[in-house]
Formats: sequence, structure tokens, C-alpha cells
Amino acid sequence: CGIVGYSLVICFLLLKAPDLAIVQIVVDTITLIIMVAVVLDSSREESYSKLDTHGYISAVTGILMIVILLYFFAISIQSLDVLGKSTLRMANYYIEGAAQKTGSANLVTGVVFDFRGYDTMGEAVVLVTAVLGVLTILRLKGKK
Amino acid sequence: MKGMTLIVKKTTQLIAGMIFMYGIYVIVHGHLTPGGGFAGGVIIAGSLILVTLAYGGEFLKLVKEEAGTTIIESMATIMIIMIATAGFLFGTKIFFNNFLPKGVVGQLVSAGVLPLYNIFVGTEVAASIFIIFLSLIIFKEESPQ
Amino acid sequence: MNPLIPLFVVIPLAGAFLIMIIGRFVKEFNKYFASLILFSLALISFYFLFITRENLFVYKVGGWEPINNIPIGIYMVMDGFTAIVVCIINLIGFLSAFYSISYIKRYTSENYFYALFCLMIAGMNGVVISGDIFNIFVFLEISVISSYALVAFGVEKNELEASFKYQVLGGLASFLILFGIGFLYWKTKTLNIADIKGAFSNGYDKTYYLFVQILLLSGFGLKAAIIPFHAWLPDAHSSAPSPISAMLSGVLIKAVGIYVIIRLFFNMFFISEGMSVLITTLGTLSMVIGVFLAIGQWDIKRLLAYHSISQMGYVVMSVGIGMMLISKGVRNEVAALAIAGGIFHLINHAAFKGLLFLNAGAIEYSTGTRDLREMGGLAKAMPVTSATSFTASMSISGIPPFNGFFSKLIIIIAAVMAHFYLLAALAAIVSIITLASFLKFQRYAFYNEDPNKKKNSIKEVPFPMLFSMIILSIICLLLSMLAFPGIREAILMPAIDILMDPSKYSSQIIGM
Amino acid sequence: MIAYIMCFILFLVGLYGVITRRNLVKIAVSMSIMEISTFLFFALVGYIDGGVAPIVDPADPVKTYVDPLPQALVLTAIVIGLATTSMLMAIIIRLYRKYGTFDIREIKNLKG
Amino acid sequence: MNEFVSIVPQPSVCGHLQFMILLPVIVGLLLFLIPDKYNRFKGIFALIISVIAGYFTLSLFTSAIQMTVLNEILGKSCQAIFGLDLMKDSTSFFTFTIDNVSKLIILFISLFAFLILLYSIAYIKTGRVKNYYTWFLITIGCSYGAVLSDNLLLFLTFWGILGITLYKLIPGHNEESSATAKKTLILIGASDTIMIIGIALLWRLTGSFSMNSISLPTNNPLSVAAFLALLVGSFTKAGAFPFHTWVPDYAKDAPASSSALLPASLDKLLGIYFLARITTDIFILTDGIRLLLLTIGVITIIIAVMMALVQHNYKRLLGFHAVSQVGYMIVGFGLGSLIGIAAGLFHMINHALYKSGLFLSAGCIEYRTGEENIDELGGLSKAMPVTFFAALIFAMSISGVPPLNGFASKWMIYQGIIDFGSGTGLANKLWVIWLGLAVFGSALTLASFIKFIGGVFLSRSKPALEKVREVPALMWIPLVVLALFCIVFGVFATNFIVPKLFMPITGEFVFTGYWNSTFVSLLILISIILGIIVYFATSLKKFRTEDSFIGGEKIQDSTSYPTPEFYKTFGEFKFLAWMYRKAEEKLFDIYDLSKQFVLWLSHKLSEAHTGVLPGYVIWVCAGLIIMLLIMI
Amino acid sequence: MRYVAVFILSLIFWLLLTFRFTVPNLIVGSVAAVICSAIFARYYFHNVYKFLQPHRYFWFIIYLFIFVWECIKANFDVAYRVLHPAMPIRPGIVKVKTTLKSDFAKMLLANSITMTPGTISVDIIDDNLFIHWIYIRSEDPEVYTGMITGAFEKYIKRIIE
Amino acid sequence: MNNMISLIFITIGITFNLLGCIGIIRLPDTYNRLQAATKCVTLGCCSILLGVCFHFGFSDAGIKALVAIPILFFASTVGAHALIRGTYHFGIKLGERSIKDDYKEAVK
Amino acid sequence: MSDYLNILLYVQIGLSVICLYRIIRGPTIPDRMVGVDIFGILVVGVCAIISIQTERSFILDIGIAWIILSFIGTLTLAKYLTGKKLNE
Ligand code: NA
Ligand code: NA
Repeated sequence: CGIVGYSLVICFLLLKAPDLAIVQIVVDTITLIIMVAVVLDSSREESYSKLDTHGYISAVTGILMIVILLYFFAISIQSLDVLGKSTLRMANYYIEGAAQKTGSANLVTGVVFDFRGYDTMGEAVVLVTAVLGVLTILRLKGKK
Repeated sequence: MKGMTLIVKKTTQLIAGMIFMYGIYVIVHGHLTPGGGFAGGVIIAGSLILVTLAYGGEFLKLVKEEAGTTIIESMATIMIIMIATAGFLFGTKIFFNNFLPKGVVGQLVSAGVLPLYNIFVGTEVAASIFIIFLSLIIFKEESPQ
Repeated sequence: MNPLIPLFVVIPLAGAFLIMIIGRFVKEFNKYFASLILFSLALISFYFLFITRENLFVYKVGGWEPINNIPIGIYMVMDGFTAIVVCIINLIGFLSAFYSISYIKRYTSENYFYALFCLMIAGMNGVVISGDIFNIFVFLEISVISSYALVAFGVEKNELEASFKYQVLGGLASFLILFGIGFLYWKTKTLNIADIKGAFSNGYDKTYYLFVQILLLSGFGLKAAIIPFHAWLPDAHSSAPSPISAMLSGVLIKAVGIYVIIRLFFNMFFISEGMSVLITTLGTLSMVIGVFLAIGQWDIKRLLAYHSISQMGYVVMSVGIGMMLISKGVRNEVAALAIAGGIFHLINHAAFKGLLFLNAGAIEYSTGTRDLREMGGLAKAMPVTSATSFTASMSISGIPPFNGFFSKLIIIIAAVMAHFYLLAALAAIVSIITLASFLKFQRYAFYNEDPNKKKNSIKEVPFPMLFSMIILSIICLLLSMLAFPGIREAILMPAIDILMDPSKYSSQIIGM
Repeated sequence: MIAYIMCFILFLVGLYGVITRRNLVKIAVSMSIMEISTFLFFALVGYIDGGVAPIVDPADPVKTYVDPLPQALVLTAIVIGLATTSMLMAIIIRLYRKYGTFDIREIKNLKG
Repeated sequence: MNEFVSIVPQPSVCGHLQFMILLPVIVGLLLFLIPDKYNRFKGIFALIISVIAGYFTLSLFTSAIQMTVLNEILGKSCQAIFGLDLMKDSTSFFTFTIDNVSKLIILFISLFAFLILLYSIAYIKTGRVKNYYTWFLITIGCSYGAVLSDNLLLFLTFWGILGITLYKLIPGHNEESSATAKKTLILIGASDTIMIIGIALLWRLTGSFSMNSISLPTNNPLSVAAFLALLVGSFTKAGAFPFHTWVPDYAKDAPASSSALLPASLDKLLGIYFLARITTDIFILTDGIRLLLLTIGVITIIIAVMMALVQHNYKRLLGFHAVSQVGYMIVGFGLGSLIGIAAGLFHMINHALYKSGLFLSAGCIEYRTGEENIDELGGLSKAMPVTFFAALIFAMSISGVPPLNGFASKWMIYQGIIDFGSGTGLANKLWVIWLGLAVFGSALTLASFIKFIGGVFLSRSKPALEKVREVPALMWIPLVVLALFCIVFGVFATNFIVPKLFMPITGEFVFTGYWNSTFVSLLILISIILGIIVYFATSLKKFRTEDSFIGGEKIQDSTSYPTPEFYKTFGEFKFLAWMYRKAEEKLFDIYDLSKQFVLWLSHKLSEAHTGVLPGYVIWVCAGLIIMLLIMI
Repeated sequence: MRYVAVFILSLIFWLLLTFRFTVPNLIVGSVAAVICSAIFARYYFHNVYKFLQPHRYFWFIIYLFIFVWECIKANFDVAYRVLHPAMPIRPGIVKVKTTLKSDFAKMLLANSITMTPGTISVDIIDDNLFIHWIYIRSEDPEVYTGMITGAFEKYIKRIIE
Repeated sequence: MNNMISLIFITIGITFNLLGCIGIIRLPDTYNRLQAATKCVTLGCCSILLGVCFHFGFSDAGIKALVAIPILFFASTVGAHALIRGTYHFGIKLGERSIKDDYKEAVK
Repeated sequence: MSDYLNILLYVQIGLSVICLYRIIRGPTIPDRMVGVDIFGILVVGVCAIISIQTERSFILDIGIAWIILSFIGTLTLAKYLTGKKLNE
């Protein structure tokens, strides 16, 4: 997990998305910490279980599915813009004079908090919900 | 010994504050540089997590903190909603209106309510993440069957 | 810009946080406050039910006016269909919250419960009133995350397991939806549902179009628990505390699943024959398989949960038939009938399935078990529960004069009129098996003899629970009135209109 | 196009993990891999050749920026993903306590 | 028929119609609020309501009005209350047909309701059936509604509510009766659902829901399907093969007054009423359909009566007869001639009279002895003389002994069959079979009633029954009234009852010309002799009991069938023996067959839900892939 | 006292980060620093007065140069070992006794040792530093203690104690 | 001029990094890898940051790069230390070529 | 000049790929963790180089954030290795 996330950060940097990069870093680390907390709380032993019949079946099924899905993905994206050649439609208005509209130099922040501030409120609420959820789930006793 | 080695503890003393300041920096400059409330909030939470890691949980009087942080976080979220509703109430009747003056682009004090949003989101995120961390690490129960 | 529209999100959100803060210091605050705010929301939603009859309301969040007819902010849209679903959400929400006043006493941390409950309502309201696809995703997550937590509220073995499965499959659904949104944005460069439709009218590649449709269908289908995406539902809905089960089965799968599917496939995509066949097939599959799974169950709530799948199958099938007819451009009045049947059944299902779960909760509250084989003869000990549950059972089984009968009637008639005789026959057979399984429920729970002979210890549940159940059973009866053409015209037609005319929604919104 | 396909492969790898892994934590990791691939997908969609990061420098105005909207969306989605992950982990910790195992195939109390 | 009863003033029909339907329903719902402690009070109140409703019925019966539409009134009131035009675009929904059939039937509904209520006041002890009077009154109101409504949807609504009341009138307090309640409502509800399809098909074919305006030939698959779907509804309600299986169970497990009200009288009235509607009004039958109806009719007669023969529980025995007699009515309608239809309707009324009478007498016996098994009873004729004589009349009536009403209607049916034989179709050519089986069924009926009367009233008195007394007057008065009706309807059948009551419905027909007294007397003689032979053949043998087969779910009927007696009698009929054994295993019960299939399928599907998450994820992916494969 | 120190240090850090000396920036920075000191000062060093003694800064700068030099030297050493085909390494963990008393000094020493290529401190138990060494040049405690800590210990003592 | 200096620093840094990475591949056991890699890479990155500092000169960016250096220094050293200690406690034995282990008794 | 920087950038990224090799190969868990740690440090270099390339200082912010969080992450991992609970 950790490393995929960190690699993603590099991708974000290359894709000119510094905001995403910084957020991804922090999120990834936190995820890592959370996972370690969970694994520590239970057991440290890695279970290297041999593949049984069940495992083989699911592995084969999984690979088969992957191949099919990939095929469909590949044929369905043929008509779309290639990487880097996309055009702007709605986002055009987020860029053209957006700094004046929102007053924010960081256009992403402008979008996040102003044009789509409602989404961001939702996002904050999601986090609070998750906190409540975690607190709920980790109660020692559920029923009196 | 509680916590980690002396080396870690002493280093933590030295840089936890820096990390905290850096978190605030990220939050406050959210409208100017990458990051913002969320990233900064997590960094602040990170500074607290660092202290917890280095010194061990009880060092922070965890249970008390947890109760406190929940409230902080709820308050912060409610502030977001209030600011949102403030836009709603200040004449224009538009939910999520950026009703403060926009200022000069690139200055610290600009972009209307965005920095405020950032600050509250940051507070909320820091509290949330720290609560999640705490509840996961102080979770205790009878050992598995 | 009707200023009341954002209240559907703001009030429950603020309520949730106030419960977290004030509830910590003031005892008993949480339950009454939650009921109160949900009641007020229900009132507002009734108001919208009446005013959306003529036109549709758009609320532009942040006041961002469209530029060159391209919406740049997030839109909240309140049309006839939305009003109906919002009404369901808040009404059932209110009743469940009121019911919880006594039900939840046996759990710890009531504050969390009510806060999460309010958040769930806020999320669902947000999904339903949103006109922006990404915003739908965000609010969907609010509601499902709170439902994950609420499913596990008892933190016992089964609750946790159910919640875990729900989360993994729900997460999968979220990724599919997110991918779908990415695809849509890739092509259309916009997120507004109405605008996406406009963007698609400039032409699109067929393969791409189908791919994105299927991605979104399976994503929201997972949330709606359409077969084969249903596996999480029986676990989650049976493990949750009963008022939550009522919310999940009665409202959540509709608000975040069926509603969005209908909204997207009618108002965002162009209705194509292939997709409508697919949707009809999925609906039929759910309808049939769900009921067969249900009848073998001995756990009341599991039985009810599988019936949710089956009943949602009715809705999807019916709506699918409507889509099919629209796509062929023939027999529009039949299409309207089919859609009306679907929406009518959606409303009805909220009432009777909510009630049934509340009944199941009452039984569990009094007897301490959910296994039908462990109970019996409750009709004497719990007369009100017995009566209300009979009402609900008859409603879901489609026995007149209860609401379920009329919606099933409309659905079957529409299927026959659309020349889908097989579907009509299946609908009838499923209805019969539904009846059989609910009579099984009635028989083992309320009739028969108590196998444990503990009659004296079983008492009727407290007033708040009774109140909610009675109100819901009255609603079950009153909803039959929707079958009358006049009332149907007034309440269902605005919704049907917006769905029937493929371009009405988008042209109206873009024009604003 | 190849970038998109790689991104989708990442998604599928996560999916494969969810299907084949037996350890709950590994399932969670696979989920987050899927999540990450969706983020990457959005970032790819928003990328524009020759565009710069969407941060206005008043001193040095540039004409081409990359699309800020997908980035804003991913920002939101990342946080949501974090919320989901933490919920998942909380459940996993409890599940381990209750069932005494991380093996998903042992956790099948609810069936039928 | 306006001259029939002229003392009743001409009513304002619309108002009466609403009241007639709504009053019992609303009062019934109000009674729901009164605790069951005051049961007797509730009974008296219900009785008053039934009298009022009966008055309305009578006034309607005497009125000349044929059809009325209540849309305007309801629409206006709703406009006033809700501000909505409720009845927009639905001119026909609240249309009521008040033709001669409906008038006749609602009149008898009122009669039965009144008599059975009277009986119930004494019979229904507190708490036996919860809210008995509520459901009773709702039954009455909805029966009126069902009979009078012209719109098929409105009809179906009332019709379906009757299923609920049927269900609610069983106590369901133990294993057997709760299973019966469940089975009953499943069968009834299923038939209602199938009727929805029939109605939908009708609408699709004709564009109308009005029974009056539809007239559809059964010449294409769709209309045949519609016919069959509606037929299922009618058959299930009336209790005809193969949907009859709820009737005997219901008879056994419900209080006798419930059985007398619904399976014995009201359901028959309604089921056969609807059969009359579909065979005469809605559809134009073809030859094949007639053949089908006749076949089902005779099968019903024979199967049910043969099952009745071997019953030891007298209520269950009566239940099987309630099925068997339906066969005659179906045969009557299957004939399709005027006399056949008249005979069917006449038999319906007669059957309702004597069968409810029989159930009520069974109730009396049970009331005093608490015993339901014929073998445990005997010699009650001295202790309960009134009940005995009434029961005797009913038994003779049902067995077709002249000059009672059962004879009259059966005789009309035989006559109709002979008449039918002159036709040219395949069904016509087989008339001998129909006639022979109908007569044979009648004979078996007699045999089983000899057993009933003999076993309960005549044979040696059992010591346990010393203290038995006659039932209270409230209970025997209805019996006497019904017995009188039986006699009157029999004696005056040809010269008064049929011409005055049934010919207005069907139209004039003559049956004197076909009077062949020798032939008919011969038939009667044969049937009586056959019946006595069968009775003695069975009853002379000592009873042996055998544990009944228990398979699948615990079967609800714990009484054992004394099959050996029949083996001895028809020892050489291996086939019959096999049939009985299979019947015990419920192999012929359509309910149990479907139940087994459904549970098997359910079990298989359940097994697929292993509870293992990756499997579920694979389903999701597979679903996604299949959709992609299909669509792209 | 500690609070003030933390406040000032935080503010300095803030100003370095932002490098913008406007009034709003200062205000925001001060507020942040106040919060920071409120939270973290209790975990800070006790003897903050040492910050006020200028000679320590002098030694610190000297130390910095030495440290960098040692680093570069050791770096080349490691480079040699890594790049050499035979990989001449003799790894092991050795125990080094330090004369430093203050915890902070020990920390600085350990970090310095870690930063110097070739050695890495594994643990501190009381006065003993456990060092993982990639090429143990000598098995004699006296000798290797000198080799590892020698250069740093005295400067650190001057800076901190 | 500044650019040249910065480039030189960056090149040096990357060379160090390269060495570290070779170390991480070539060296035999976890301890030695950690040894080589952390140090080289940290120094390399410090050097790169110094290069950045020279590039931007005495501006906010330059100072920021300078500020990053001590943070990086502390973070990576302490991280390496914690990791190596963890590795030891995890039960990874010292490599075959190791000649001395004083820590063993201390842990007991 | 910028070409040269570009080459350096790609060399740096290539070095991270080498770390990936170690992370995937293992063979023990600590090995992977070492890989992650080093990877984290290397990326700071990447950030720094990009910041020169784009002449934007904010990329350095990302770098600093990265340092901080990778530090915290490493400590967590180390604690995982020691087998202590995180609150011990
Ligand atoms: Na039971
Ligand atoms: Na009935």
C-alpha cells in the first residue's frame, strides 16, 4: 500500500498536480500508520498460506476476469482524448479569471472551496462520519 | 521503557513543534500553495501522532484528549456549516457564497472565506485523524478466542 | 432559487453536530432533537411535494450562474421525482428516529447513534437533491459510511462481519462509480447531469457509452443490491439495529441506488433499447431470485432483507419496461404506466418494508430472538405489533386493500400492456411466493404456540415504538389512495413527466 | 492511451487482490490500491500537455494550466478514501478480536 | 321481480349502496377498538348492523335500478376534502352493476350473515377468534362490494379483502390451525394474483375493465389465458379441483360459524357468482372450454366425495362435501344452456343453505360435546333432537333426496346434461360420462352422510356423552330457519322458486317438456341404493387406523385416515388404494407440490451464499463482465 | 520560560518558512506559535537558558564543518566498499561508552554517528551506545570508541553541556 | 554562476544517491543495506537541496530548501536508527559475515 | 541546461525504481521497509529537482511534507518491527 501510494505521488508530481501530491503523501502515511496499528494490535506473523484448490480457482477466475475487463476497457477508450490532449469545457471557467473570481492563487483550492465548496463540506462531513464510525465500532460494549 | 529510544524522544522534542508549525503553514497558505486544510490538518495530527509514538500513549492522557478532540472536531465542522450558512444568510440567499472581500491574489489575506474554510477544515481534519489514530491504538478488549 | 432546498442537507448535518456537542452535556437531548429535526424536514418535504407539481427548482450552490449555458457550480435540483424520494427519506427517517427513542435504550452511546442517523439522512437527502454527479458520489459516501457504522452498532460478531462485507462491496461500488464519473468527465468535461446529457448530444462512441453506462449501473446496482450485486444486503440489513434496518431497506437502497439509477438512465443518458433490456433483466432476476432466497429463511430480518431485493426487482423491472417502451417510441401511455407502477411501488416499499423491520425490531425487543422457530403466539401478547405487522405483510404480499396490491397491479398490468407476458407471470408468481413467506412469518411469529412457553414474560413494546408502527401502517393504507387516477396525477405524474420526456430535465435545467 | 491502460491494470491488480487474498488486511490494502488507481485516472484525465500546475503566480502569468477540476475531485475522493479505509481497519481490528483470525474464509457466520 | 316484496319503499339506491358496503366495514373497524371482553355486546351490535344492511339489500332487491356510478359523489367529496380531482379520467371505476344475479346473491348474503351472526352470539366464546365480529362485518360489506361492482379492479379489491377476512376468521392458535390459515390465504391470495393477470389481459384485449361491456370470445391464446386466470380465481374461492385443498382444512380448523359463513356459503356464492360472470358475461365460451369445465366439474365431484367418504372428523367431512358440491355447479355452468346456468345458480343457493346448516349443526355438536371425531360420537338424536332433525334434513338435501332442495337442483343439472347430449360437440357427445359421474357422486354423498348421521346421531350412545343437552335457542333457531328454507326451496322448486328467482336471471326456459319421471326416479333410486351399499360396505368393517405418512414439513393434519376400511371394500381396486395413499401424502395437493418445489429451489439458491466474501466479489465482477459481454 | 523559548523558535521557523515580513504574516505566525508552544512546550527541553549563550553557537558551527567533513570522508569509504567487486565488509555491532551526560547531547551524538556513513547507532542504554559498523577496523573497545565518537564528542560537549 | 553551482551540487547529490542505491541492491543483509543506503541517500538529497538553495538564492524558496536540510537530516537519521533497532528486535540475524554482536547481551 | 536537469530528474526517478526492486524482492519485511524509507528520501530529491525545473517554490513544500510524513511512517514501521503496540 505504502509504496503504491508513494509512487502515485511521483505520478501526481509529473502530472502537475501538486495539491494531490501533498494530500496523497499525508493520506498514505496515515493509512500506513492505521494499518500498522491494526496489524500490531492483532498479530505480527505473516501467514504465508499455500494456494489450495479454492485459491487456485479464485486466482484463475481473477486473472480471467482481469483480462476480459482490460479488453473491454481498452476498446472502450479508443474514442476518447489521448493523454495530455484533453480540452476544457466547464473547467475553462475555473481557470479564466478564476483567481479574480475566488481570490485564490491556488486554482485547485479555489475550485475545492468555492466552485465546489459544497462537495468539500461533504468531504469534511465524510471524515467526521468516519470518526464517529470508528468510535462507534471500537466501543467495548455495544449492548447494555 | 515507555515509548521509543532516547534518540527518538529527543529528536521528537526538537522537531514536533516544527512539524506543527509546518502544518499550520500549509493550512494558512492553502489558497496560495498546494495543500490546504486537509493536508495541513493531517500534518498537525502527524505531529501529535509523532509525540504519541515516541513517548507512548499514556503520556497524552488519552481518554481525556479523545473526548476533547471530538468536541473540537464537531465544533470545527459546525463552523464550516455556519460559514456556509452565513453566505446563505447575508442577503444573497446563496448557500456557500464567498461573501468576504476577495483581496489581492497571492497575498496571505485574500480569497474571502477560503482561508477560514481552510483553517476549520484543518482543525477538523487534525482532530479527526488524531481521534482515529487514538481509538485504533488504545483499543483494548479480551484477547481473541 | 428556493432557499429551502439546502435545508435538507444543512439541518440534519447541523443536527448531527449539535447532538455530538450538546448531547454530551444534556441527557435525553439527542433523541428528541433528532426526532424533531427529522419531523421538520418531513414537513418541508411535503411542502415540496406540493409545489413541484408545476415546475422544477434549481438551487445554484455558491450562486455561480452558468456561463454560456454551461453550469459551473453545483446545482441542487428539486423536481417531482426528487420530492417524492425526499419525502420518503424524511418521513421514514422521522418514524425510525422516534421508534429508536425506546429501541436504542439497550445500546450504549446513544449520541453516536443519533448523530450517525442524522448524517445518514443528510447524505441521502444530499444524494437525492443533487444535480451533479460527483456531488452525488460525495453524499452517497456520507450516507453509506454512516450506514456501515450503524450496521455494526451492536459490535457483536455478526454485526461486524456484516459491516465488513458491506464495506468491501460498498467500497467496490464506490470505485466503480468513481471510475464511471472519471469516464464521464473524460468525455464530456462537465459534471452536471443535465449538462452531461447536453454534451452527449454532440455525439459519442457507442462502445464507450455502453462501458460507462455499465460501470455506473453496476456501481449503483451494488448500492441498490440488484442481483448479482446483492450479496451484502441480507447480512447488513439483518444485522443492523431494527430502526436502521428499516432505514436501509426502506430508504437507503432506494435513495442511493434505485433513485440514482433511474435519474441517470433517464435524465443523463439517452435511453437505449439495449440498456433498457439489461435493466429489465436485472430487475426480473432480482425479483425472482430474491424471493426464492427469502422464503427459506428462518431469521425474520434476513427474510425481510431478501424481500427487499425482490421488491426492488419489481421497481427496476417496471421502470425498465418503461424505458424499453420509451426507447422504441411506442405506447407512451403504457410506458408512463410502467414507470408509475415502479415509482408507486418504490414509495410503497418504503412504507411497508420500514414497518416490517420495525415490527421485527419490536419482536426482537420483546422476545429477544429473531428466529421464527423460537417464537410463536405473539398475537395475544403483542396485539399492536401483530396488527401492524399483518398490515405490512399484506401490503408487501399485494393483498387488497393495502398499497402493495395497487402497485403490483399497476406493474403487472403495465407488463401485460407492454406485451411482456412472461414478466407479468413472473411478477405474479413472485407475488405469490412473497405472500407465502409472509404468511410463514405471520404464522410462526404471531399465530401458533410459543415453543418456549414464556408467554407471561412477553410484553407489548413501549409507546414510541408503537406510535411509529401505527403511523406507518396507516400510511400503508393511505398510500393505496395513490392508485386513484386523480391523486396519482397529482403526486406521481410530475415525477413521471420528468422521466418520460428524455430531454425535459436537461433542457429545463440548462435553461435556468 | 497506454497510461490509462496501465492505470486500469492497477485497478485490476487491486481487484485481483480482493478476490484472491485471504488476509483481511491484505484485502484492505488491495482496496486502497484500487482507490489509488481511480485517483490516478482522474489526474490523467485532467492532464494537459505543456500545462503547468494550477497555481497562479501573479508575477508570471501563464496561459495553459492543467485542468484543476479533476484535481479538486481527487482531493475530495482521497479524503473519502481515507475515511473508508479507517472504517475498514476499525472493523478489521474488531473482527480479529471476535473471530481470532484474519482469514476471510473463516469469517462466514452469515450465510444462506 | 318487483312485485316480489312490495312492502319495501323504493330507495335512493346510490346512498344505500354506499352505506351497504361501507357501514359494515366501518362499524367492523370500530368494533376492533372494543376489547374482546365485551364479545356478546359486539355480536349484538354486529347483528343490528346486519339487519340494517339486510334492509338495504332488500330495498335494492326490489328496486328497478340496474346500474349506478358513484364516481361523481366520491369525486366531489374528495375534491372538497383534498382539493384533488380524485376521479379524473376514471369514469368507470366506481361503477356498480345491480342486475338480477347480484340482487339475488346479496339478498342471500344478508340472509346468511344474519343467521350466522345470530348463531355466533351464542357460539363464539370470548377469545376464540380475535375480533371475530370485525372480520365478520368486513366480510359482509366486502361481499356486497364484490358482488355489486362492475369494474374488475374494484371487484378484485373487494374479492381480495375477503381473503384476509377468511384468514382472520381462523383462530390460528395451534400448529394445525395456523398452518391451515396460512395455506388458505396462500391459495386464495395466489388466485387473486393470478386474476390480476387475467384482468390485465382483458384490458389489453378489450381496453375495458367493465364486466358488462366486455364480451370476449375465447378463440385466441391470450383470451384463453385470461379466461383461465379468472377461472382460477373463481375456482379457488369456490373450492374446485385442483384449488380446493384449503376447504377441508379450513372446515376442520376454523370455528363452525366461520366455516358456515365463508367456505360454505359466502365463498360459494361469490365464487360461483364470478364463474357465472365469466362464463356468461365476460367470455363467450368455446367447445374446448366447456369440455374443460365439465371435466373439472365431475373430477371435483368425484375426488372430493371420495375423500369425504374416508374422513372421521365430521367437520373435515363436511369440508370435502363443500368441495364436491361445487362440481355440480361447475357442471351446470359448463353446460352453458339456460337450464344449466339456472341449475348451477340454484344449486349454489341450495348448497349454501344446507351446507351452512350442516356446519352450524356440526358447530352445535362440537359446542356440546367438544368432540370432532365421528367415531367418538353416537346417539345424540335423543339429546339434541332439534339439531338432529335439522341435520337430517340438510343431509338428505345434500344427498339429493326428494323433495328437498338438493334434489331439485341436482335434478335440474341432470336434466341439463341430458339436454346437452343433443348437441354436436365433443363435450356434448360425452354426456353419458358427465351424467354417470354426477349420479355416482351423488350416491357417494349419500353414503357418506349416512355415515355422518348414523355415526353422530343414531348409533349407540357413548358413555362420555351422557350429559349432552340441546344447544341454546340462539343456536338452533338459525338451523330451523335454514331447514325450512331447504324444504321450501325443494317443494316449490319448479313452480315458484326457479321461475321467480332464476328465470329472471337466465331468461325463460321450459323444463316440463323434458320431464321424464321414470328416468329421473330410476336415477334417484340407483343413487340411493348405491349409497346404501357403499355405506354398509364401509361401516360393517371394524375400523383400523394406521399412522398417516408424515413427510416434509410436519403435516398439520394429525388425524389418521382409516384407509384399510376402503381397502377391504374395494380390495381389488389397487388403483384406488394407491390414490388414497398418495392423497394422504398430499401428492395431489397443489399447495404442497408447489411448496416442495419452492423450498427445494430456495435451498439450492441459499447454498450458493456461502458467506465467503471473495466469492461475492467474484459475483460482482462476473455480473459486470456478463453485462459487458452482452452489451458490447 | 520554556513557553517563550518554544514561541520564539516557532516564530523563527515560521518566518523562515514563509520568508515574508508582512504584518498579517507576523500575526498569523504569532498565533500559530502561541498554539504551538501551548501544546508542545511541556515536552521541550528544561534548560532553555542555554540558547542564550552565544559561545555554544560558535562551537556548533565548528562542529557542523567537522561533521560535514567526516560525512564526506566516510561516504567515500562506503562508496569504495559498495563498488568494490569483492565487497570488503566486516559488519557487526559494537558497544561504545560515551561520557556525555545530557540526553540531548547523547541524541546529537547518536545522530551524528548515524549520519556518518559506515556506522549507525542501534540503541542507547544508559551510557552505552550500540553501533552497527559496516567495517569493524578494530576489535579493541578503546580504539574503536575513539574512532567512532572521538571527533564529535568533545564538540557536542561544548555545545550542549 | 548560481546555476552552475546548483547543478554541481545536484550532480554530486545524485551520485551519492546512486551509490546508495547500488548499496541497497548489492549489500548482503538488512543492516548493511540500511547502513549504506540511508546515509548516502540522505547526504545526496541534502546536497540536492543545497543545490536548490543556490539556485533560488536568498529568496523564500532558497530559505525553504535550507530549512528542509536539518529536517531531512534528523528525520532520516532517526528513522534509520529506529528501523535498525526494529530490525534487530524483529529477529533478523546479523549477516553471515558479521564478526561481533555486543548488543545481544544488552537486549537480554 | 534544462535537458541536463531533465536527465538528472529521470536518473533520480530511476533510482527510486531501484528501491522498488528491493521493496518487491524483500526478502524480509525489514528489507522492504528499508526500501520504503529510502524511497521516501529519494523523492525529496525529485521534488527539489522539479522545483528548479518549474521555478516554483511550492514543490519544496511537498518535499518537506514528504520528509515529515515519511519520518512518521518510518517510526511507525520501526515500532511495528519492535513488536510494541503503538501506544507503548
Ligand atoms: Na414459532
Ligand atoms: Na374469502
